[in-house]
Amino acid sequence: MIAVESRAENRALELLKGIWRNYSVLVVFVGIIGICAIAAPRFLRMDNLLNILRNTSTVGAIALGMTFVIIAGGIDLSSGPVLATAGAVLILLQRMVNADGTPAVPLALAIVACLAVATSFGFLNGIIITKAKLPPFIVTLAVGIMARSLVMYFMRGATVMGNNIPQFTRIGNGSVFSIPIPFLLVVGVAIIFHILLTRTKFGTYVFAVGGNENAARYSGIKVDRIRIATYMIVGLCTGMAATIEMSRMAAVAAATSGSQYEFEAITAVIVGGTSLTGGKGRLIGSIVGFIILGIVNNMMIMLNISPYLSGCVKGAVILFAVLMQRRER
Amino acid sequence: MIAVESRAENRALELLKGIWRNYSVLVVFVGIIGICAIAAPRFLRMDNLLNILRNTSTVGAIALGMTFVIIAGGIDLSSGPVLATAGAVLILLQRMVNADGTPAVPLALAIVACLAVATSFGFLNGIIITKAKLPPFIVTLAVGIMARSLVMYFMRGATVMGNNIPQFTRIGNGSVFSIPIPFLLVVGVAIIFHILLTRTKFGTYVFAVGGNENAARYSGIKVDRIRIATYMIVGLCTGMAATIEMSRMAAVAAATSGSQYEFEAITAVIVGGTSLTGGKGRLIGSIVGFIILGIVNNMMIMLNISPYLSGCVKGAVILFAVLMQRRER
Amino acid sequence: MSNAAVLQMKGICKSFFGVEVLHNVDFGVDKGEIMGLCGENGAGKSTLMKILSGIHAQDAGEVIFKGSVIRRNATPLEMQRVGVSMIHQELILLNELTIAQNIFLCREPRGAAGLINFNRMNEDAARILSKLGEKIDPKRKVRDLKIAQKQMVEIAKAIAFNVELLVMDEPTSALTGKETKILFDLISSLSAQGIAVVYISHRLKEIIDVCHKVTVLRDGHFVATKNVADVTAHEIATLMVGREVKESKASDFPGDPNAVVLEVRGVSDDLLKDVGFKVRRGEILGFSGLIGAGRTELMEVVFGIRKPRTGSVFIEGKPVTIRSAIDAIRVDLGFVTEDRKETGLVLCRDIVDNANYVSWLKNPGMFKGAKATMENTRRIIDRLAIRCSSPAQNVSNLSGGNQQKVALSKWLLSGAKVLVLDEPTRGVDVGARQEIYQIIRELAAEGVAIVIVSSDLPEILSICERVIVMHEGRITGTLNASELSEAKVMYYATDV
Amino acid sequence: GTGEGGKAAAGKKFRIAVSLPAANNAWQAKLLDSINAEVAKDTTNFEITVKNGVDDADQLNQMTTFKGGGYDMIVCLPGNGTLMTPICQEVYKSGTKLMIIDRAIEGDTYTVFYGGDNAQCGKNAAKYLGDRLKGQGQIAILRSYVGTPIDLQRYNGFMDVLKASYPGIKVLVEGDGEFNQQAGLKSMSDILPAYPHIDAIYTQDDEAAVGALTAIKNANRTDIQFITGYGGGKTAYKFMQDKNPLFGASMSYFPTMGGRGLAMAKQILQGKTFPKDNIEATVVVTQDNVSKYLNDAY
Ligand SMILES: Nc1ncnc2c1ncn2[C@@H]1O[C@H](COP(=O)(O)OP(=O)(O)OP(=O)(O)O)[C@@H](O)[C@H]1O
Ligand SMILES: Nc1ncnc2c1ncn2[C@@H]1O[C@H](COP(=O)(O)OP(=O)(O)OP(=O)(O)O)[C@@H](O)[C@H]1O
Ligand SMILES: [Mg+2]
Ligand SMILES: [Mg+2]
Repeated sequence: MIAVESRAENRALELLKGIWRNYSVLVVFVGIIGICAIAAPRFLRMDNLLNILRNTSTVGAIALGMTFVIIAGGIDLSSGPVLATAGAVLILLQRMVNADGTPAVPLALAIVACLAVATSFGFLNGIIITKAKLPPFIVTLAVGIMARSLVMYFMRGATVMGNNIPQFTRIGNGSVFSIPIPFLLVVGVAIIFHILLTRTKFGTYVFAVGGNENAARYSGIKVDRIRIATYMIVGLCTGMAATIEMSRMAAVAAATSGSQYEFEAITAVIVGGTSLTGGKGRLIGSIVGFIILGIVNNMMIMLNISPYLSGCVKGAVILFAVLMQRRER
Repeated sequence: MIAVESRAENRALELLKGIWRNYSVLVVFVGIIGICAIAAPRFLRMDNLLNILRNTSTVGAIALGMTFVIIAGGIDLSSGPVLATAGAVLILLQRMVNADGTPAVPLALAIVACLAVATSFGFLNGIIITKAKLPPFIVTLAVGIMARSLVMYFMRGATVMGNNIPQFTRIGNGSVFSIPIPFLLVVGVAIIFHILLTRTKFGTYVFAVGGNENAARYSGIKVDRIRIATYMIVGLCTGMAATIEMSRMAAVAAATSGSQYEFEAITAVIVGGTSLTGGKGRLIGSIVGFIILGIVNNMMIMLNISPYLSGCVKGAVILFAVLMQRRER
Repeated sequence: MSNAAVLQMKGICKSFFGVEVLHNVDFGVDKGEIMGLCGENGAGKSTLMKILSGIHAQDAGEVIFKGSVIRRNATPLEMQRVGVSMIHQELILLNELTIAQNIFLCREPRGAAGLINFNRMNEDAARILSKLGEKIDPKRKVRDLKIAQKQMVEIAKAIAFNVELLVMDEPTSALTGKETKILFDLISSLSAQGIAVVYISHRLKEIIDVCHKVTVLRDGHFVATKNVADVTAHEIATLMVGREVKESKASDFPGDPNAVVLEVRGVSDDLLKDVGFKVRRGEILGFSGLIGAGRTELMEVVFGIRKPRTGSVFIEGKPVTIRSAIDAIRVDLGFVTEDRKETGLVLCRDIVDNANYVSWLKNPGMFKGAKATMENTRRIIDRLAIRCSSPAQNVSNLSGGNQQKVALSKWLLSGAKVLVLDEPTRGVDVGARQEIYQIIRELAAEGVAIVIVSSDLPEILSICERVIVMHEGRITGTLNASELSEAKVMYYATDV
Repeated sequence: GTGEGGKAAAGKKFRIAVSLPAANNAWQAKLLDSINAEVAKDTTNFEITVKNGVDDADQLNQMTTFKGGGYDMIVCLPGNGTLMTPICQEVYKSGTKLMIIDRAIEGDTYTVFYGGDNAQCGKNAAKYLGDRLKGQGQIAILRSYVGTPIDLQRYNGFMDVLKASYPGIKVLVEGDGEFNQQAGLKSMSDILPAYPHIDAIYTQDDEAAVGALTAIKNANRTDIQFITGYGGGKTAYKFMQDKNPLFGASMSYFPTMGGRGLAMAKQILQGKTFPKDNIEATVVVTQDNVSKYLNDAY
């Protein structure tokens, strides 16, 4: 009798443990939301929540791509400057007008150019890292410094206004069924990426390359191509982030656009449970990760915490979230 | 005959290869100096060279400690904010005066306090990383954010002037036999550290922990203690950097002191040939690394390169230096 | 027990993640005794010894060493201090340190001012190594060593200090006859000095040759301890597996000698000198030789991992260019590498992934096809009898032998026409080894050409229909199964 | 002096070194432009080197390099006035003429100062806000890199007057606009849901103000009467030109002071004399007078 009972108990415990292991990031997430709701009742208002989703979309888009790079054992420190560069291309194309005042370049084409520029930077990163066999940390840092410098040079450091037309600004500021369009875009991409990562061969190879590069190579996987592809993915995502960001303001600031976004994105990915050593990770974790970061920023304002102290709170929440993550094993 | 000759040739080749393998960073270094001397004749003036050495001392001090952390397989992203915090302690103690205008706290004591604070931050980083088993990247990032926030809070964000007395400012600005004192300090510490790393058990264990943590553990090494010690070393070095920096300026800026120094230091270490994957590295490389970075900054001025483009040059030099490094194997 | 007992382990239990891998195991060794420890892959041999050496803590039971109870959470260093030393199954050397540094890790001789006395350390290291018949410079980095040399360093490390109990977990799996002989002489002399030795091996002949007693584990349970004099290898195998194990000897290749699938011609590089060979449909071809003879290197050239100076490869008579693994896979070559940890498996991924990488590459389409993948995986787990809790188990948690089977499964699922197996049974137990041999024979019967590189002579003798022997990058002899003997192979391998 | 005039006549050029902080925002970029424009005006009599420092330490290094460079005058816009004080003292004591632009250093060890008055502009803003709100209401503040010297001057100037003269006005919350539109937008969009009633917003930068306006527009808020900016941003000025009622005023702080300062430096070398401290007039730019200042905008 007793043995049977304790077995049933054990099974329940195992089940709980299983849930915790697979969904700990979600549990932490719900916990944080609960704490926030108690601390600041206005936090749970729909407009506030939607606002958080809108604000985190840019970093969120980058975090999605960053997840691939990190799982494959890499890192991308160039995202912020690349966002500025691609954004500058978008704004410069988009603001060109014909003599009669109509846009000279169709908006869609300008966006495609923006995505292409960002993806090319990813390609560049990937090529240098794989062909010259240099560490990703330093390569992407250097490429980032160079990209920022280039955009500053070509724009003389200034903030340039785009053509403030509704079709354009709607991308970043609009809503569909009151859900912010940028968040819908991010969710859409996230779903595609989730399938890519878990259901396709490419996804498995990304894990393999991050887990054991040699074994992947001996199994016939084109390690370099997979690597390069992950950097192109984060590039594409950065281009998407650039489109959202530019469209929200219809302007690009050469010096500040996207600054520090790479760290926000990496933090989101790690908070989401993906390991920097490569070979394992989950996209859903990254999504929760960037939303947690957005909530933290929002709560500083909600609770009117001294701007000096906001860093303390933020650091503590990051540590707490990662700590909860790690307990899984 | 022919066989013998080709053997001799081979041996010469092997010798050259050996030199290259062990001293490639020095070869690159001499190359860069040569290029600079040709591009800007004023570069080789003694006062300019000494000036570079003085300017790089702060980042250099951090890079020395960072070498230990990186060899042990870690990373420290909190150095900049820790420098500000420790510096604030130094300045606040150092500026306290008695009623008669003499310093209330002996300078030496203030410096010891500064070093102790910085070392404690290292200890904190190490404890969290080893005991909670969290990734160093995120722990030190979070601790850095929190340290910056704390110093901002306690100093209300302000820039505080210290007591501008010669004993104090001499540390950063003085020279002995026309060699800058800060550089002498860094060289002194570098020699001690070189012995520590290559001639003592501790040094061997640092390599072991970074090379294969399990192997180290199975061999009986107290892995956690070694890890913590490396973070304390980089903390101590950051304290030293804080002393130099504060003494040069006789003031501390809560918001900006030391900002981005961690990246400069990490870049210097990598440019010097130490691998971010841990387990190998050389202190001499890091020294050459930070001097190369200093030369790059100096050359921007010498060659009057557009400030917007300086990032391009810097990024390119970093890539070039690392590329030369990697060719070794 | 006799009062000469050095070690007694009583009622040891241990679980990982709720799975019990040791169940109430008793184990003991006397002073100067050489105790064999046998069991199938995953039986718990390594785990038991890791508990002894302070790496794992047991869940229940006690360890008594030299009469005193060892505290449950003793560290590796504490166990070393009381005189327990262990050679681990997986090499745990530090690649970036020198040989001497590795041997003396944690016990460096101190000199002036507390600094390490490198001169003494290097001299001592050289002395210990020469005792093992190795003349490598102790100042060399371990990174540059070959796997057998690494194994010797590992052994040197274990015997460098005063030990009273030495545990050797499959020390010979990477060694050939010559080194093995040296090692056995060493073990005997240690035993004569009163040092107890626990010797784990899947090569039962070695157990019979060197051990006094043997303890058999099965599935985490203690089965029996026997005097070696009282048992045969066959009986040990039966105890381990719990049923009869049949061994067999190969005969000459019976198939069509003209149906050459793979031909390699004139491969030369720094080590290899004009090497070539042919293998036919359904043939099992062996490569034998001493360590460093260049067999692995030759196979890596064939598989496109390494670029030779000269050489060409023909598949079914047609020349092919193989520049990378994927090219080799396209012409239906398969390659089970000798180092499963480094090049064979992605340890942090599960069995499903590791078993399917190649078949995914070969099949068209972007998606993995969850159902087909799962079926394949289950089929291969059954066929190879891979012991695991589920196909979704991480490969890193499998025992060595089971890992080897997973490494093999990748190529079985991809349908290779030529399968190169480099040390295919390194660390695999007798039962599983016979299973693998059986699978190899079945594959050959299906028409797959098999190339086996092995340093295990009995293995070569029992399965290969033809054997090529290499010495220092050259082929020195080719023998058919009917003319095969250990002596002949050794004759060509040493090239006297 | 006459000696220096003679030097130019003898065919030797006056050498000036200009040390600036990082050109990492639109204001600094425009300042650099205006300085470069001034440099281009007279290259026969003047040889001018212009450098941006990466950070404070870098600017210190630059100043040290300049100190030994044999320049006739060093012009310094200190990224952090307090931190640059010791080196400025050294330069001044070494006999080289030293002009400080924009941000004051501690003490009086400089030849001449030319700059704006951040604290005064903050005070102007408080007065403008207080008067328009008739001393009653709730406001939000967007600061500019909290804790940096400029932020503190602009913030403290504002708060001093607000506390002293308009006790009926309550500061609800402070965000950080970080001198750019994106940060202004994000910060304000976090503030709006948390505070259902806000009467007005004080921002310490025009770019951040523009971002904040976008957030207000997106949130469809009607309670906010107006927002004030700071600096002289083109986009902000466009709002005022278009008579957008939401954009109340912008406190003038023009980057063209760089060019004007350098012009003054040249004249000093050529012998003209000026007072030690020269402060640009502070203006509250509104819809009514914005057309006068379009050329100063960045
Ligand atoms: N760290 C671990 N975590 C989880 N499971 C483990 C761990 N170590 C061992 N196991 C499991 O414990 C069981 C016993 O493993 P062990 O390595 O002791 O076997 P073994 O007898 O040495 O086998 P082999 O002959 O293959 O080396 C195996 O099923 C293995 O999967
Ligand atoms: N004399 C040597 N000096 C240095 N490296 C060698 C030497 N001989 C072989 N190697 C290298 O060692 C590696 C493994 O050796 P190799 O493939 O030649 O041996 P093998 O016959 O497969 O024996 P085993 O795999 O048992 O060591 C190869 O990559 C080869 O390049
Ligand atoms: Mg084992
Ligand atoms: Mg081999």
